[in-house]
Amino acid sequence: MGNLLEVQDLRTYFYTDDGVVKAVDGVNFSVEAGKTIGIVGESGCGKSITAMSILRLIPDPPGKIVSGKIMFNGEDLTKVSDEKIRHIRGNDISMIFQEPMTSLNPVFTVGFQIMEALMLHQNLDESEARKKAIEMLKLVGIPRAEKIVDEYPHQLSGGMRQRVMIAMAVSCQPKLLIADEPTTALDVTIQAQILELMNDLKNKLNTSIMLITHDLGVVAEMSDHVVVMYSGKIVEDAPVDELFKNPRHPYTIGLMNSIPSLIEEGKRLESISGSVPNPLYLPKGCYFHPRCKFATDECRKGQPSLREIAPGHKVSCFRAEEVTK
Amino acid sequence: MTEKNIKNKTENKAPNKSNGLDSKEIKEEEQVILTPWKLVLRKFKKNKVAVAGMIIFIIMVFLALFAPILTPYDPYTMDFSQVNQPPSKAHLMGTDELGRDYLTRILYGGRVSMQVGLFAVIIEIIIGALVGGLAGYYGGWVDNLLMRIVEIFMAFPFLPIAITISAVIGPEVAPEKRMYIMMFIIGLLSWGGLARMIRGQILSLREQEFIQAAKALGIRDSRIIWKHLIPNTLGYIIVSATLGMAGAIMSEAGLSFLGLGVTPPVPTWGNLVQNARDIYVLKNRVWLWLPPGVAIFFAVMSINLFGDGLRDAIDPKSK
Amino acid sequence: MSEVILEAKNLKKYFPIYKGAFRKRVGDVKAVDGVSLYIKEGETLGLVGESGCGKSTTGRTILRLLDATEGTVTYKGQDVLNASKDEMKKLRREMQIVFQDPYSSLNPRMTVSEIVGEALVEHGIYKKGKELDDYIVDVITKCGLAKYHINRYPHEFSGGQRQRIGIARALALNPSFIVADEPVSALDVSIQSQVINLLTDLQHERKLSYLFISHDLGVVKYISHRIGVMYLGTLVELADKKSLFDNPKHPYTQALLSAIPVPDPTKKINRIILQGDIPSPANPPSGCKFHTRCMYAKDICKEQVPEFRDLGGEHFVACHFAK
Amino acid sequence: MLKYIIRRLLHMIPVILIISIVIFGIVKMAPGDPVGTNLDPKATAEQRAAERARLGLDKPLPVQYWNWLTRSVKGDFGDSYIYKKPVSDVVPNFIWNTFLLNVVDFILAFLISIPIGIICAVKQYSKTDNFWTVFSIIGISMPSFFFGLLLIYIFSVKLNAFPINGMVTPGKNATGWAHIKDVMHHIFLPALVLVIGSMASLVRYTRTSMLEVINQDYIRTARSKGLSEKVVIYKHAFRNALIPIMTIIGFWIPGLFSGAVILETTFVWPGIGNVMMDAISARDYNLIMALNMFFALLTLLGNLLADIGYALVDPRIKVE
Repeated sequence: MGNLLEVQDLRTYFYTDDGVVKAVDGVNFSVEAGKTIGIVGESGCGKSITAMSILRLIPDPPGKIVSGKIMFNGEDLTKVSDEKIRHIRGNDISMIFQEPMTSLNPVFTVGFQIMEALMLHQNLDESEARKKAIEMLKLVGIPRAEKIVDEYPHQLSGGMRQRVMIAMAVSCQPKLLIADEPTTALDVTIQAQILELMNDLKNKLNTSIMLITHDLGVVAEMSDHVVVMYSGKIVEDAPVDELFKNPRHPYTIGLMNSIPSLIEEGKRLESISGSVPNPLYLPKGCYFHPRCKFATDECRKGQPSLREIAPGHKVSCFRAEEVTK
Repeated sequence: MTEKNIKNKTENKAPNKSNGLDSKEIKEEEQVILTPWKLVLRKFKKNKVAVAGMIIFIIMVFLALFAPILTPYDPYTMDFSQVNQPPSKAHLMGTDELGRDYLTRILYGGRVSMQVGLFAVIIEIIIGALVGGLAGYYGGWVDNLLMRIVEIFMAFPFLPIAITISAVIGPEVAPEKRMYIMMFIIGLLSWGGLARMIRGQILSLREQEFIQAAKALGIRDSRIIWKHLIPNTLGYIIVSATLGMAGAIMSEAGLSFLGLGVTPPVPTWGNLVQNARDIYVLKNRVWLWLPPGVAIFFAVMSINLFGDGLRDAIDPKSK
Repeated sequence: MSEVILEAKNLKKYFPIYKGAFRKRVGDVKAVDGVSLYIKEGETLGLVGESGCGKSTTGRTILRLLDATEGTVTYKGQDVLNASKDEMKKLRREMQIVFQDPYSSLNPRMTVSEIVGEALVEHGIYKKGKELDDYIVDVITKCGLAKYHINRYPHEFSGGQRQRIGIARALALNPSFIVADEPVSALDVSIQSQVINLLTDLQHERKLSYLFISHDLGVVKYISHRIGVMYLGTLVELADKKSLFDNPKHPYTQALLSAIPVPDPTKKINRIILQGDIPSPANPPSGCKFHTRCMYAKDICKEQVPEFRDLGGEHFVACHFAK
Repeated sequence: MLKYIIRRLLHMIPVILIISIVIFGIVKMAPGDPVGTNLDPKATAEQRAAERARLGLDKPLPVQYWNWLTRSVKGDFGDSYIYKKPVSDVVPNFIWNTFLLNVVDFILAFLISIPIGIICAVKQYSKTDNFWTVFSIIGISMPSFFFGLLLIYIFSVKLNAFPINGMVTPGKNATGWAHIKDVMHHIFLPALVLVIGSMASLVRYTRTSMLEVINQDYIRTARSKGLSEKVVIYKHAFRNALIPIMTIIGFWIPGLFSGAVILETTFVWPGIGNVMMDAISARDYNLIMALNMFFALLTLLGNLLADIGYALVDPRIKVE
């Protein structure tokens, strides 16, 4: 299947009083139709900003998409008119967010917030929209949908609210669902329910999913293809089996070795020394070199670019070949 | 962002990196230590308008304090040969209906107005912090009782009550003493809001983990209050004190304008503007009511600007 | 592991619910509803469970930061809950706590040396002066900070560094028992492993015992010797790490373990998906609290509260049908 | 909701009683003798004593308070010395003048300030925002009496566009439409002072509460649904910003009436504020008591209104 969405050399900068923060600094990847792509990285690596840039939800000021293209069925989303991008939001591409507690408007009923998108994009009238909203609530597994539709967000639990968010997002059969850390704020058993629901919907409505998370377990389970980000750049991009079996970037390897559940009995947790660099004072050369065990002079001077070292497996590291798990 | 701005930025979220150019890597040790108050000062300095407010306010305090040196005249001595003179070289602001030098009366008036404002706010803070602190820290029935009292105090309509009290106490209190009455009236009637704010602060602070940690370390209650709770509410108290002073000055001016605050011959800005209630004075002797009015406006505005700037600087969320 | 250092028996903590203008008590949130556990010297007991299960409240009630409604806590044979003011003060030197949120666990108006040193002065171990400063420097360097950090304020540190300061503060009194209440949950993975390594090194060096509270089963599995699983205020299972993960006996533990996403795409897990939501602790279900979501629930589960019994080899379970 | 209101009203009664005791105490503390000022000065001692007895002023304070309380509950607040009429007749025909002035202010301030507050929040740090920020700082810091005097000086004295004070042109006693026009002509300046003052605080308040709401997650969700910016701001954001604004309405009402004292004195506007001043200078204790109680009652009603408004607008508040 062709690529549903292609991000080419995307740069999104934030102009703050303390200086220019290069939150997303030249990112390239593509999303295959009907597939789930996982974007993983620690906080501050720019994964959420990348997602928000696709739907142009970046607050401007202080943020701004400086350059790059986002191709979606033949159009560059960074250039289309405001009117057009609004037509795409919630209709062709929709989004769900991390905090179920604050992502729903507290003063409107759950049903109303779902119907809003339906009435806008599918121009249904109120009664049709209400029927569809109830149907959507059932689809995402909410019991007593007829009653819940008239309840307010504060009356529902975290898991239920996330289901409402999903119902709202998929109500117009979007081609791509962007999920920004959808289960981070949920308990493990509720997270399992939501992840299962998302996979269900992917097959039923054949929407592709862009899943953004810092949890390698969730990525391993849900995604077909994975992109690892660090300080605004992509450091590794590979199919999920390849990435976990044969990671080639020191940062990915470091991440995997510091997950307690991957370590055999008795072995010590490996930790990446230092911490994520301050976006205002990014080091010269490869941004990871101050924390990298394999760093050489070349890494301290030049910026590595994303290159393919195996079919579908791209890494941005000069010494990718020598690096081992 | 000019080179200069990036150069003098030492503050950033992650561990303290160099503030110099990329090439010159200052080691972390020599990093300048930013105490919380220096941090507040730095944020405050960025807000030019607030700094201007502070400067104006300091000038006005300066003028009021050094009034005796600045003018040769005494605010009370009358000179019937110089009655109702418009501004002239001898009397920069002219003279009033009893021939007293008007610039002197405005300066001394400023002194009284600001004193009333200051002490009224001090009373407000003492009672407010006490009631708010006790209610917030001990909770339970103490909190309930104190909050009922606050509710009653807040139900008193400020102006009518203030007028009634000042009229009732009025007659036998000598004009000089009325200033202190004013301080108590304004202070006693407006501490409710501050008490509620401080109670809210203490309630939220009490849940903070560093207070639980202090208890776990076996730190005495009194020390927790003085070393942990109060320093963290001080910022908010200072802000409300500043804004409270502006309010107090306005209230005193209003009461004095009605003739129920500080009464002549003691000058305050409020009762100086009062003589404009006579239409003739309003029309022909503008110098009698315009300058004191402008003085009130500038004093209150500068304090408001200063207070707003302080509040934004203290707010931990603002950058 | 030598003998038991801390033991809690039938610990309960209820939070009253007030209603109406005269704040009448109309019910209780049964946050901790009869928890019994013990920790041996140098051992880490992991306590896991989802939100609202009462694991943090249990930790704080054991340290008497919250007053228990019922039950007893003994530390090295001494009764903690009824200790007098002076006895309690001595106990505070022995038992300490590390918190979750790096941004609210440190007083923003105090320097690192004040934060770490405050308790030492309070307990009269050191007077203010050079000797105290040297000791503080020694403690914070052990926790991975540097000498020049001593006069800095919390707003100048990253999340990971703040957690290290919190640990140094707990260590200053040289305790032998620490309650770690979700110490790494707020940190990124790479920083998380640094702090976990620090905690394990300190345990070996100083023979510390930990009550390690977390909702992240991966972390708990790595760091604990024995693990207790809590659900809605009660302990449903308690066993050593290996037998809990290899042979979980309580249906909730089984579902919990199967729900963890495994960072290995090749492993296919037959996942047990629990239906419904976690009930509210204000009015928990009758009998066995898990019966509303349990696949094996029978009538007895609705009526009778299962007994927390040892199925052999100190593998405790609270379920009528566990074998 | 009704049960809640009734319970709150019952809850208010002890507060009113305490306030009435405090005010009664203050008023009775006054030196001098109210009787003296109203009887003709030549009255003999016995006549004074008889008059004091008739008015019950010779009884111990608690008894006087009790008499006052029992009578005022029945609506009889005693007679006003100035107007020689029962207080309950005096207050009504002045209160409407104050009410008129303040209703104009209330409506205009709200209609103008809320949209401006929203625009300033949406276009933060723009030129309009800066302009209104400066406007509100000036508006808040400007004492109302001084601003009034300034306007009178400029518009009445110099430009002679508006009357200096009062509510109607003396001696004109026009009726019907002419009277209304005349009153409108008089009300312009005092209303302008009030409106500018109210707008200053309301614009600032709306802007702050809108700013808080605009950065919330659910606004981002609304945008991600493809809603137009107008719908996101005026429906999703404003509906939430309305909640804190409702509380300010509650505190507004008492402010309306007690603030009028200064303004009505400046513009000699025959409202309740002026009556208050006359009562004070004439030591008309019955009138002073009644007016103070009236203002206190208003403040409490204001708080209740704020809470009810809050509960109406915010579904999270369960009114038990």
